[in-house]
Amino acid sequence: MTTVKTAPPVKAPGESRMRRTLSALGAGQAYIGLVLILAVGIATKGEMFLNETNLTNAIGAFASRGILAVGVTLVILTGGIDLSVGSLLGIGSMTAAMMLAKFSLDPWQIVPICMAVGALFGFLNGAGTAWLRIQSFVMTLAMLSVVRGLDRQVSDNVSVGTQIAGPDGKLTPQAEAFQVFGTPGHNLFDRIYYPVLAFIVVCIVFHLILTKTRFGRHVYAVGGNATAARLSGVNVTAVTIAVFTLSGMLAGFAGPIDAAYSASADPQAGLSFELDAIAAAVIGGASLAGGKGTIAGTFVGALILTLLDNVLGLNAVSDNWQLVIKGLIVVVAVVLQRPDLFKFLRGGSRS
Amino acid sequence: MTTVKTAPPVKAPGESRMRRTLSALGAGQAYIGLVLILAVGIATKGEMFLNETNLTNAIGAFASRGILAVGVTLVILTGGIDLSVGSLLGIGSMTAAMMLAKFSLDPWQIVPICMAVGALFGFLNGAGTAWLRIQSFVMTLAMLSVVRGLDRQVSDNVSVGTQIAGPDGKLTPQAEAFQVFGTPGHNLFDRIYYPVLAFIVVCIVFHLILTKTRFGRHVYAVGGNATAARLSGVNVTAVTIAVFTLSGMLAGFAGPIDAAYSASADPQAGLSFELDAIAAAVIGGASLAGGKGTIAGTFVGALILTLLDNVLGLNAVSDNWQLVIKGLIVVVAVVLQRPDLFKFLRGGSRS
Amino acid sequence: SKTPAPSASTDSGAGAKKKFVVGYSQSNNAEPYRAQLNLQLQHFLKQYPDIELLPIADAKQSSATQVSQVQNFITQKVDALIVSPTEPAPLTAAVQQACDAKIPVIVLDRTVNTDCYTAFIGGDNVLIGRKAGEEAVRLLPNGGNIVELRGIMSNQPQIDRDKGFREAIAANPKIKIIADREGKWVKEQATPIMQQWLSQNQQIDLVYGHNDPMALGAYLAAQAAGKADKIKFVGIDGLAIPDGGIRAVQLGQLSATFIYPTGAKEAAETVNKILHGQQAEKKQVLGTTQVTKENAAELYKQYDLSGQN
Amino acid sequence: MTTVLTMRAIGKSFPGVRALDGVSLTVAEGEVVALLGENGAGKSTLMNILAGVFKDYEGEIEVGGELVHIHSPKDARRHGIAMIHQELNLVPELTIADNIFLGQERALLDRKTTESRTAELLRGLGLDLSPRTLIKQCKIAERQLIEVAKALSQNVRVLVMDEPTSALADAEVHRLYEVIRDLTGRGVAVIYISHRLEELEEIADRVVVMRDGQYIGERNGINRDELIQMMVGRPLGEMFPRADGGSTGEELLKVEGLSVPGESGSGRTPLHDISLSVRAGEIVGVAGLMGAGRSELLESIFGVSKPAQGEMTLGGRPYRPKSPKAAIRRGVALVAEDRKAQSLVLGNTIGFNASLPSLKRFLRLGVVDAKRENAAVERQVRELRVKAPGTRFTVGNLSGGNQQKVVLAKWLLTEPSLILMDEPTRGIDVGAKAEIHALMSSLAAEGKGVLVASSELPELLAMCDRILVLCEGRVTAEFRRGQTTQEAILEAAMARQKVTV
Ligand SMILES: Nc1ncnc2c1ncn2[C@@H]1O[C@H](COP(=O)(O)OP(=O)(O)OP(=O)(O)O)[C@@H](O)[C@H]1O
Ligand SMILES: Nc1ncnc2c1ncn2[C@@H]1O[C@H](COP(=O)(O)OP(=O)(O)OP(=O)(O)O)[C@@H](O)[C@H]1O
Ligand SMILES: [Mg+2]
Ligand SMILES: [Mg+2]
Repeated sequence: MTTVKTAPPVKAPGESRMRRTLSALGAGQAYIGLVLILAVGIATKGEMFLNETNLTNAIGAFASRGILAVGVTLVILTGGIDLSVGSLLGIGSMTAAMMLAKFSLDPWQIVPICMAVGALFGFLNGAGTAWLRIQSFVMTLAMLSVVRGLDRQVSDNVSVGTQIAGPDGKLTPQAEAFQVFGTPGHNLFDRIYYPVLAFIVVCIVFHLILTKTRFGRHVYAVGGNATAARLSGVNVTAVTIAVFTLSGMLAGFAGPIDAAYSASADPQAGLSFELDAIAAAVIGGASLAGGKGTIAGTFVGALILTLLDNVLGLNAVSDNWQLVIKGLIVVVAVVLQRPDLFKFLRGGSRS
Repeated sequence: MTTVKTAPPVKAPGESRMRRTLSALGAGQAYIGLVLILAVGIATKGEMFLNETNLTNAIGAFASRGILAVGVTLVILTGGIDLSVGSLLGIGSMTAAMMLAKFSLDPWQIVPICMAVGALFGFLNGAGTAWLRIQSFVMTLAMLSVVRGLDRQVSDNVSVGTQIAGPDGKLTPQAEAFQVFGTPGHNLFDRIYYPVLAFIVVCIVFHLILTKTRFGRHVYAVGGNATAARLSGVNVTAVTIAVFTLSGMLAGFAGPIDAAYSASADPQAGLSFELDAIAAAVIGGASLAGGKGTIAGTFVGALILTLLDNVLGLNAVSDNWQLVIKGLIVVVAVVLQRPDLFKFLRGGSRS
Repeated sequence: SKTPAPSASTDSGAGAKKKFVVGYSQSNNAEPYRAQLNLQLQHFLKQYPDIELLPIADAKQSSATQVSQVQNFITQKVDALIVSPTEPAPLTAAVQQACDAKIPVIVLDRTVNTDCYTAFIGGDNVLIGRKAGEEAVRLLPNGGNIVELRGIMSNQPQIDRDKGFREAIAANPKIKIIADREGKWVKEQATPIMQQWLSQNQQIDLVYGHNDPMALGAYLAAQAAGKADKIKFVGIDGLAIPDGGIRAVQLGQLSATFIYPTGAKEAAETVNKILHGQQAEKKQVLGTTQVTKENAAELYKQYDLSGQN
Repeated sequence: MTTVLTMRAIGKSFPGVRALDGVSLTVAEGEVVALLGENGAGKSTLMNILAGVFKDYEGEIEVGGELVHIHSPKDARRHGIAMIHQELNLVPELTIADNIFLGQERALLDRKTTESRTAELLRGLGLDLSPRTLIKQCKIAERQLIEVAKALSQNVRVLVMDEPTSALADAEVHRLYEVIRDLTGRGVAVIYISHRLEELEEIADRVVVMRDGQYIGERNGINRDELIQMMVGRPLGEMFPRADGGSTGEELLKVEGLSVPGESGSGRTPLHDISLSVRAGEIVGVAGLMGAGRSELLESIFGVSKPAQGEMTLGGRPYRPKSPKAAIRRGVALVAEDRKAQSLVLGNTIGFNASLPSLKRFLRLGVVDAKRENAAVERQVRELRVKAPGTRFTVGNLSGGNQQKVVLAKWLLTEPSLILMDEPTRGIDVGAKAEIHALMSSLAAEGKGVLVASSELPELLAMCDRILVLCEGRVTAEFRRGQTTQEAILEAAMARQKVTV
C-alpha cells in the first residue's frame, strides 16, 4: 500500500522549472519600485537624469548611509534594530578627521582605526542586547546619545576640516590621499566615484557572507526563530553580538567617507542617518520581526530613496511637496514590490 | 482516589494572597529606575529638585510627548510602531494656532478639530498597515514625511503665534483662553499645570481602556499572537486601524498643548518627538514584539526621561556630558527595573 | 561635465527672449529666519523679469543633501547658483564643482572654504554678537548675571555670536555669564532650560538668546515664574513676522533684538549684475540694525513682505 | 547490552514549580525506552535537560560510562545526543535543508551536499519534498517529520523523541517505526515519549513511568491497565466512554458542495465539492491522511478562508461566515490543530487566553467584569483539571497537554452549539484523553454538534456516530457507527482520484 502513498509527486521536473522561473519573476517584483522611479526620472528629465555624472552624484550622496543600511540589515535580520549607526558614523568621521589633522595618518591607517572604534561601540550594543538582555531599541538609543555626547566632547563642538594644507599652502600628501574617500570629484580611473565603489563592494561582501557562510545562515535562523536556533546549537548570543559589532564596524567605515564627502567632520555628522538606513532596509523588504530580508533588497531600497530625492530635485519640486511626494512614493513602491502583489490584488489571501 | 487527582487546586486562597503580594512587589521593581533618579535628584539638589514648581515644570515640558507615548504604547502593544506622531503633533499644533489666529475659535472648538485631524492621518496609518499590509515602520515613516510636508506648506514655513492681541493691545478672549492648554504659568486653582493634568488624565483613561475593556484585551491579543486572536473572534484589522487612529488622535490632542507651551506653532514642532515617545514606552517595559507593556510603565518611562533631564540640568552638567550620562542612566534604569532582576543577577535563567 | 559657457546653457530655450535660470540651495527652510530670506529673495528676484528662480531647494540641515542639491543644479545647468551653506567645509567641494562648470556662485549668509565663488553676501555674526553684548552692558550699568542660550554648538553663527558677545561684555567686569546651555535654536528647548535656571535660585539679570525664539522661550518661563519684569531679554534675528522679534520688542518682551540681514536684496542685485556681465563686489558684509521700542514699528513695516508676494 | 546513558537523581525547579525530583534513568544500546506519564509529569523537562536546553539542573548524567556536563544544545550534540522536541522548532523562513543542517554547517556552506543529504533523509521518511521548500510552506505533519530528519542527520548515540507522532497519521507513524528499528539495529538508544499506549506496545522494549516529577517505576511488558494505574495513581475505567449511538436531534450544520481553492506554495489543500451534515447531539468524525484537507475543512466552516462555492446552513438558517468572529457569533467554536501558533497567546496568562473569545459574556456597561470572568474561568479550568498554580500563570510555561486543556476551556466558555475539533487530543495523556472523550460525549448529550478531525482512528471509531473520510480534498467515504474498521477507513483515505491537470 505504501506505493500508493508515495504517489503524489511533489516535484515533477517540468513543474519545477516553471516554478523556478515564476519565483525568479517574483524576485523581479522587488525591483518594480526602483523601475518606477527610474521611469519617472527618464520620462521627466531624460538625459539630464540618466547620465553617469548625475547617477554617480545621487548614489554618492547616499553611499555612507547605504553602508550603514547594510549593517543595519544584519541587525534587523536577527530581529533587532540599531539606532546608533548615525552617531557611530559621526564618531567615525570625527576620528578620521582628527587622525588626519592631528597625527597626519595615512588613509590605510585611518580606516582600520575608525572601523575599530565603530566596532567597539557596536560590540557594546551587542553585549547590552545579548548579555544584559536590554531591548536593542533602548540599548542603541542610549548608545546614540552617549556616542554623540562623546563625539561632541572630543571635538569641542567644532568641526574639523580634512583639507589640511602643508607649509607650502598645498594639501599635505595625507590630506590629498584622504580625498579618495569621497571628496566630490575624486574618482577611480577618473570615472568611478570611490564611495559608490565602496558601497557596492560592501554590499557584495555582505551579500556573500549572508548567503554563502554558516554565519549568514545563523543570522537568518536567529531572527527567524531564536528558540529553534538555540536548540539547534546556534550560539545566539555570539551571533547577536557579532551583528551589532559588524554594524558598528561598518558605521565606523562610513565615517571617513562622510568626512571626505564633506571635507570635514562635523560634530553633528550622521544625525538621523539611522532612519534613512533603516528605511532603506525595510523598503528593500527586510522585516523588523527578523529573519526576512536581503542585502540586494537593501541596495534597492537605498537606490529608491536616493534616486527619488534626485528625481524630485531635478524636477525642481518645491521642498514641502517633496516631503509629501516622497512619503507617497515610498508607500507606492513598497506596495508594488511585494512578492504577492498579484495575489493580493485579486483579493483573498489571508495572513 | 479521585480526590488525589483533583488535588492541585487552581488557586488556594492562602497561596494566592502571597502570590499577589509578590507580584505587586515585582511590579514595584518597575519603579526602581524612577526611584533611582529621584534619589539622585534629592541627594544632589534636595529642595531645589523636590518641589512642586520644579517637578511641575519638568513634567510639563514632557507632557505633550508623554501623551504621544500613550498612543504609541497602544500601537506597540499590537506589535506595530508609530513614527508619525511627532509630525502629527506638529500639524495638530499648527492647526490649533491657525484656527486661533485666522478664525478666532474657542479652545473647545479647537481641540476636537485637532483631534480629528490627527485621527484622520492615524486612520490612514492604520489602513496602510492593516489593508495594504505595509510594515507599520514604513507606513508611518512615510506619513511622518507627508504630514511634515503638509504642515510646512500650510504654514509657509513660518511659525504662527498664539498670543493674538486684539485692537486694544490685549490678548483676545480666545487667545487668553487658549493659554490654559499650557502656556507656562497658567494653572488650575493656581497650582495644577494643565498639561500635566491632561497627561495624567490621558494615562488614566487609556489605562482603564486597556485593562477593563474588551478592546483592551483585543489589543494585547493581537500583539501577542495575531493568528490566535483572529481565530478567537478578534477583528485584527479593526483593532489595528483603531490603535493607529487613537494614536493619531492623541497626537492631534497634544498639538494645542505644544502650541500653547511655546505660545506659537513652529513648522518644525514635534520633530523627532517620536523617538522620545517610543523611548518612554520601551523604557516603561513595552516590548516592540507586541503583546507586552502597560500605560503605567509608559508613564514611569516618561517620568524617567524628563526627570533625568531635569536632574542633569539642575546640576549644571554640560550639554555634551548630559548626552553621555543620559544614555548610561537609561541603560541602568532599564536593567534595574526588569522584573527578573534578582534571578538574572543570580545567573541562570534562559532566553 | 564638458564646461559649457554659462550663457550657452540656455541654448535649448533659443529665441530672442532669453530667460536666466537661477538655483538656490537653502540650508533649512523651516527656520523662521530662512523662511523670511526665501520670501525676500523670491520677492526681489521677481523684479528682474528675465530671471527665473527655480523652486528653492531645502537641505533640511543636512550637508550631504545640500551637496547633492548643488550637484543637481549643476546637472540642470543653471545660469547662476545661490547657496546658503549649512556648514562651510562640506559645501566647499560642491561649490568648487560649480565653479569648474563655469557656473557663477553666490554664497549667501555662511562662507565656504574656497575662493572660487563669484560673490559672498552675509551678515557678520561676530559684529552682531558684539552689538548684543554692548546692549547688555548698557542694560546692566551696575553689572549683573547673564545666562546664555546657545544655538547648536557646532554651528558657526553660534560660535561667532558667542564670541562677539563675550568680547563686548568684558567691558564691565561686574557682568558675568553664570550659565550657558545649548538651546539648539528652538523655542521649545529654551523654556525648560530657563525654568531650571530659575529653580536654581540664582540672580538672573539678563538672558541672551542666540536667536529670538530662544529668548522668547526663556521669556515664557520667566513670565510664568513672575520674574519677567526683573529680567532683560536680548535676542537676535529681528524678523518682521507676527511671531517674530520685532513684534516682541514692541510688546516689551525683548529689550532689544538685532536684525540679522537676510541679504536677499543684495543677492538679487548681484545675481542680476553677474548675469548681465557686470562687475559685482566679491565680498559684501552686511551690517545690522538694533531694534528698539522706538524704531520697531517702522522696521516692521520696512521688512514686512506679507501681501507683497 | 551495554549502557549508553545514565541519568542519576535529576532535579529541576521552576519558579513555583518543582518539575523534577530525583529522577533516574538508564538506557542501553539499541534499546527503545518509553517515557510515560500524565501531562505535566516532567517528561519533557527531563529530556530537555538531557538535550542541554537548561543551563543548570541537579544530578548527574553519564554517557558511555563517562560523567558529562550538558549545559547547552551544543554539549548535548557533542555527546551524541539528539532530540526531537515536543513543540516544533523550525525556522519558517529557511528551507528544509537549511533547517536540517542548522548548527552543523561548515563555515562555508556546501549547498549541494546538504541538499542531497536532505533529499536522502526525506526519502527515508517517505517525504517527497524538495529540500529547497521553505518550512513555512510545509504542513504541520511534514514539519514533524522534518524534525525527525533533522535529528537523524546527526551521528547519534541517544535519540530522544518527545511525542514525535502527535501530528502524524497511521501511515507516517509506521514509517517512523521502520526508521526507529533501523536505528536500534545500529545500536542507537531511543527514548520515546508518547501518550498513545498502542504505539508503545509496538515499539518500546521498556516503559518508564513518571508522576508529578518523580520516578514511579518501570515495566518490560506493556500491561495497559497497570501502566495507567501507575501513571495516574488510580485505575481508569473505559477509555472511550461513549454509549452506543446517542440519540440525535435536528440537523445543526449542513454543508453542500463546499469548494475552497488551494494556494500554491502555502501548504493548503484545496477542497472539492464537500457535503456533510452534523445533527444536534451527534459526533461526526473526519478521517484522512496528512494533507487530506481535514484542517482546511474545519477552518472553512469556521470562516477562516472564504469558500469559493457551496452553501452552508446552521440551525436551519443560511450560514456564510466572513470571519471566525462571525462564526463564533453563531455559536461555532474551533479547537485548532496547532495550539502554539493558532490558539494561544503564549506570553499571556491562562485567564487571558481562556476568556478571549467569550469576553462579551462578561461585559457590564462595556467593561469586563473581572470577578465574573475569573470565576467562570476558574470553574472551567478546574473542571478540565488543568495543572497550574493559578489562572494568572503564563500559558507558555504549562506542559503541552495542559496548554491543550486551556484551549478547550477557552472554547467551552463560549458555550458553543457546534464545536469543531482538530486533533483535540494531540499531546494529551490517557487520563486527560478519557476526560476529553467524556467531555465530547457530554457535549453531544447536551444536544451540541461535534465535528472532530483526528489522526487516531481508534478514537474516531469509538467516539463518532459517523465518520467521513477525506482524500485530497474530496469525501471518499462515509461510515456509520459500528459499520467500519480501521482498514476500511484507511482504504478510503487512500482512494486517490485520477486527477487530470
Ligand atoms: N519554563 C518553565 N517555567 C515554569 N514552569 C515550567 C517550565 N517548563 C515546564 N514547567 C512546568 O514543569 C512541569 C513539567 O512540565 P513538562 O513539560 O516536563 O511535562 P510533560 O511531562 O512533558 O507533560 P506533557 O505530556 O503535557 O508534555 C509542568 O508543571 C510545567 O508547568
Ligand atoms: N503556511 C501555512 N500557514 C498556515 N497554516 C498552515 C500552513 N501550512 C499548513 N497549515 C496548516 O495545515 C493545514 C493543512 O492541512 P490539511 O487541511 O491540508 O490536511 P489535514 O488533513 O488536516 O492533515 P494534517 O493536519 O494532518 O496535516 C492547514 O489547514 C493549516 O491548518
Ligand atoms: Mg511534554
Ligand atoms: Mg490537520
